[in-house]
Amino acid sequence: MNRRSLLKSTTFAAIASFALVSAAFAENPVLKIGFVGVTSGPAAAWGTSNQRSMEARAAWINEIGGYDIGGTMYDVEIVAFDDQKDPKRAIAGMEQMAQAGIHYVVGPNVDDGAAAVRPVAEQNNIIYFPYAFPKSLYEAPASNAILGMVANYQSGPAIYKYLMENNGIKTVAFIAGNESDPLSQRDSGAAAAKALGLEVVSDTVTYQMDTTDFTPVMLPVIKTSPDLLVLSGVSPANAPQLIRSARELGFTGLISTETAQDAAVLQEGAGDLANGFISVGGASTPELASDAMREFVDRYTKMFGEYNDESNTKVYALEYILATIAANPAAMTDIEAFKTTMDTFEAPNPYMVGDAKLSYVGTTSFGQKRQVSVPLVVNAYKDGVFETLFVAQVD
Amino acid sequence: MEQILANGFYLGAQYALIALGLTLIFSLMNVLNFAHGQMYVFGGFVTYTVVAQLGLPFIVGLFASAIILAIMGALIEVYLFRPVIRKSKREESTMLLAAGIAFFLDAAILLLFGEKQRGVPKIVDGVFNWDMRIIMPYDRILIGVLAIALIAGFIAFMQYSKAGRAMRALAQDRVAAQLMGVDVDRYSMIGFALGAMLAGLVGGLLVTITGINLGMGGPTSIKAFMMIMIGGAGVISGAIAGGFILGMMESVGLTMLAAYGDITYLAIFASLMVFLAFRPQGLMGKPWG
Amino acid sequence: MMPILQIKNLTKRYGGLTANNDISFDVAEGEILSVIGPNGAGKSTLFKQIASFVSVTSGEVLFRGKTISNLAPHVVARMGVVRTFQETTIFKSMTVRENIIVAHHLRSKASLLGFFLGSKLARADEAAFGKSADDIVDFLGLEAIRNELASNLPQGHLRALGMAIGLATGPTVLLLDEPFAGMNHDETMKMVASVRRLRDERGVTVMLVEHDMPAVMKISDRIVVINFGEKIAEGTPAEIQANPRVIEAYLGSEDAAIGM
Amino acid sequence: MTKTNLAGIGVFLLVVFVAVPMMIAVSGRWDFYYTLTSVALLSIGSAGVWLTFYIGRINIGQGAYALMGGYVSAVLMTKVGVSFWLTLPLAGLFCAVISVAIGLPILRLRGVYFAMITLVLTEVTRLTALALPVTNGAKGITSIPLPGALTVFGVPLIPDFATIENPKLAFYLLAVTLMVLTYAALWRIVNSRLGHLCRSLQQNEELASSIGVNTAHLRLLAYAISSFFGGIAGAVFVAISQSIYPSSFVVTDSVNFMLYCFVGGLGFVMGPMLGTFLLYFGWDLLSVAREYQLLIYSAAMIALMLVLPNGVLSLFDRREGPK
Repeated sequence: MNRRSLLKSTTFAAIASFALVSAAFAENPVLKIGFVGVTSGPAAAWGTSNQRSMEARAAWINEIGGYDIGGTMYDVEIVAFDDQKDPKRAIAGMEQMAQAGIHYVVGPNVDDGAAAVRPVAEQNNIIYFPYAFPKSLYEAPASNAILGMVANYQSGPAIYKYLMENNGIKTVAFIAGNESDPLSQRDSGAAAAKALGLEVVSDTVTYQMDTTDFTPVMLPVIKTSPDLLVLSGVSPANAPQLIRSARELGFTGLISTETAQDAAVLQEGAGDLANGFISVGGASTPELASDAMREFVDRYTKMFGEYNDESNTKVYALEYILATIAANPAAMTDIEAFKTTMDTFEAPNPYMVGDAKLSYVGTTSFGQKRQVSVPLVVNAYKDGVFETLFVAQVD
Repeated sequence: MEQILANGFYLGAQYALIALGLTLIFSLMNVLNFAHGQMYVFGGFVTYTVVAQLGLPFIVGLFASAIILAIMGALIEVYLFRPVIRKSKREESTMLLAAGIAFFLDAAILLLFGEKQRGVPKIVDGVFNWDMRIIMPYDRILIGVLAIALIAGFIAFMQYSKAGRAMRALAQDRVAAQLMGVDVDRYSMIGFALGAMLAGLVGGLLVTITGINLGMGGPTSIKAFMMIMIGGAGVISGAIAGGFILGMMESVGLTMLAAYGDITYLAIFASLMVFLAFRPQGLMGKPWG
Repeated sequence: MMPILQIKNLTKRYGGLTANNDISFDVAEGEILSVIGPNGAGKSTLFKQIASFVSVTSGEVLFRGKTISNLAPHVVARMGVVRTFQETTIFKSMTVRENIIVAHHLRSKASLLGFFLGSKLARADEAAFGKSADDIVDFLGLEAIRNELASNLPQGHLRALGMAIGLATGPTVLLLDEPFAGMNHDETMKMVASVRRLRDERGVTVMLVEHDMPAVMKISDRIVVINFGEKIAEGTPAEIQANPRVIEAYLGSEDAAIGM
Repeated sequence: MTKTNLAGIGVFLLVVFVAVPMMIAVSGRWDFYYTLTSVALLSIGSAGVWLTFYIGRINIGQGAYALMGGYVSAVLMTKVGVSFWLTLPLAGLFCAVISVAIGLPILRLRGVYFAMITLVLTEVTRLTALALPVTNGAKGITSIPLPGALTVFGVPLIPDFATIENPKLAFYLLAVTLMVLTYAALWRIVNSRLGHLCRSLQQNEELASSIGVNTAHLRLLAYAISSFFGGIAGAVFVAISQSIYPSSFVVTDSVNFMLYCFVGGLGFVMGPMLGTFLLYFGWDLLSVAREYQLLIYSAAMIALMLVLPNGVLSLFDRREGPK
């Protein structure tokens, strides 16, 4: 599919969804769910995959007649706000959500934005689902944020442990971009690795997010010849280049990250060199994906021209919001009811084969259930697709 | 050490090429083109589309980038910068225009090419390995050589062609050049087109190595600004020197300071500030531009 | 009586290039002294050195016996040695009157904070400056263009405005850089009269650099001649006109005749 | 001051302090409070940038001072326990002092040279915040308390923000008050001798020093005032978001501050305020255009530049004439 038709289909999809939404007004009541995240600029990929997965899912729900909450069919409308990765804008976005009477918001995508919107969310009774890892967001007294994915301090140890047992790794090196999110993830990752008894041979090398050539950055790391190279909090844009530089410098060990990646981007940017690259994903690998997941991917691809594997993880937040409200219709406007329901909530996971469940977790990490339980699917990239390495659960 | 120098040299060659286009536009029109990085990104995406989506040879992609960006540059000069420069009281006003164009191109790139990182498959396989002392993939060597050839070609063009000489005269003294019969409007347009074309060419070249994404624009512009400041704004030899120096600084600095971790870039930028504070004209520029 | 300005062995080198070499002369209080010389003789550099806009390589300039070389230009101005500019250097987007008022900076008694808060002293200053500016406008015959934007003025008026700006600082010594350039005969004569009145009525010592020989001969008490960065003569207009070295210097150059 | 001026100021004060809260109450658009608060705070920052433009320097470094001010306030509040109200002037003063140290070498530069070095300064400040222990590095400072009560000599002036029913309104009033004070100061500066001297610097530094102006001193003064404003703006933002990260103010913010000044007009005291309002509010309103938001925003900016290259306020400039 070329760019031109992508543009066409995007435009068409936008118009179609708009028409759909406005047509739907006449029939079903509308449940608005917000999204505040970054959909322009350097980090656009993060928010875009997020927003699109929500819009694809919403369009799907509306097409089949709405979402059943307490016997009433609701159409779902996604209200999106681009915060340009600026925490000050993110606050404005959250204010807009409050203005629109929205109580459930997905995002923001980064640490500083997630921290900045907290006062607004708490004042306006908004539950939000950040993709940011600082524990203070989820630990009491904070109670309105729910982590929308698996944190790196949860997935990291699992990956390291698996690799210690299966590949016999003994040394590990970390490399991170010099921004808050990656640096924090590097620090917690290194701490976790040490706790597991791994030797951390390098954890001081950083790079500017706008680096175009990573060879000079990578050189000192490769010289320490670690068994495992961890790309902490790496953005999908930088991952292929980092991998390529490392491999071209003759690095033969394992490379992993704890963030979600996109197979097509890896293929284009690093080709065969990316083979064996370990990352964390949702459940679109063929062994795990249910029919619903396949249909979701299919619809997403039709709507936006191209799928993004990062959306595997990001489809869950909306599903959790809707399912939890369905479990307790009072939660639609009352977030305290939502919080109460969270403690006991359980529903089947529609996107995964087998009897996986949707539920809230995080007691171990945060002392309260403030995290969605998504399967921790650890993938390895191979020739353009991800293969499941192992699956774990967070508690 | 050889590896560090080789990296620095390669990095310098690509940086210098980016800085050349920017400094050309600056010297001709005294415009700091904030959109330079976006033009570079646009060029990269054009090559990507031609090569990866349409399946045409790499060289076709490069030509397409060069031509499309040259046309874009000419149009931007004629229809945007020229009227604003004419009407504006303070020449800094062009900075707002340039920033607006940068945002516009960012938006256009997002709509046309999407938000994802893009890259084209390696054009040459294999890695040159000199006894583990210098490791350099062949495609990097090829791109490095192409970049240096382009720089040489550009210098030759500025030195020996009629248009090049006219532009140099224009850069030295606008009024004098006008009196000498240089068609200022025409050569401003050609100069801008040439600058944009260079940006597009680098984008096309590098998409094979580093790939391209819409976020690269702004930071690339800023890096290019730094290079021309190091070398001296508006001086062609200065831009080349600035590119190579920044390339070496990153390569050497990153290795030397690796142990100190997070402060590597802080040290690089802070020393740059100190350098500029005490030698504002850069290495080869005239004081006060 | 001690000379108000003493120029002692002033030398300026730019790299290997010598702009001025070992120039010495004195300026007496209340006199009008001109510095002349063919193009590129080093007059302008000398001027900038005296006003301390350019550092000296060796030698020094004394003002009332104290050295003023290598001080910041604004410090020298504050001591009372003020220059005007060869180019049309004025504050372009202010009116003539605003230009002159701003130039009263040296005479402010109130502090900047005082001005910000509008203190009594500051208001008194403002009033005094306004009046003084009007006086200067009248003095130089600029009434017609008082509220004209400086960027709209013709060449001749710009020179006068440049002088008005210098005058507004209340200088002891005023250094005029080519005050008659670009003026026609009538304008020049008016300006010559103004400069003389400046000295006669306000007691300002005037030193000027000029090419217009008839005007120089008419206005000067004494003249210093410079060629190739060296002083070749010093004396009254009559002495200078008769000096063979001066005649040679001027005939040897392509510059205008000395006006004999 | 003329009567029309006075009337204009009266109307302006009435609008920001009475009409806006009333309109928000009537329309129920509570989210505008934050947007307008942001506009007010950002316009304090751009007032500073405008002042550096006024001495003839292109300042792309205001983000650095906003970040510094934010950190000073955050660190003092969380680590020392100082009241927000005291940290506010301290944040400004800290920035002013730092800016003098930085300004000493760099203010000698002009044009793009100064612009570039200030741009680099923004990045240096971000990296410093990442590296320093006192700023808590990459993890930022979170859970900063809301501004407490302010009592002077036992007289309660401002209640504790945590107990206020509508902190949005409180922050709005705080921001707008600071903005009014800033622009009053700016107006006074421009219309007093200080402003005339700044203008003389902008137009010709050599001539200015020939009339005895200590140009270096004056430049430092203007830059320090500018940075003071930046620090204040940053500190209040921290109080609103109750958190600060090294990325809270970045190069983009520095560039935006500069653009706000251009859009409003470099020749007008109210220019930066209007520019901030138009660009910031405009962006928010354009969010209905979804993926075309940036396209429309930037196209409008380009069009504005083509039609009014000297800023929006040049529309009302009587001195403007056909050139």
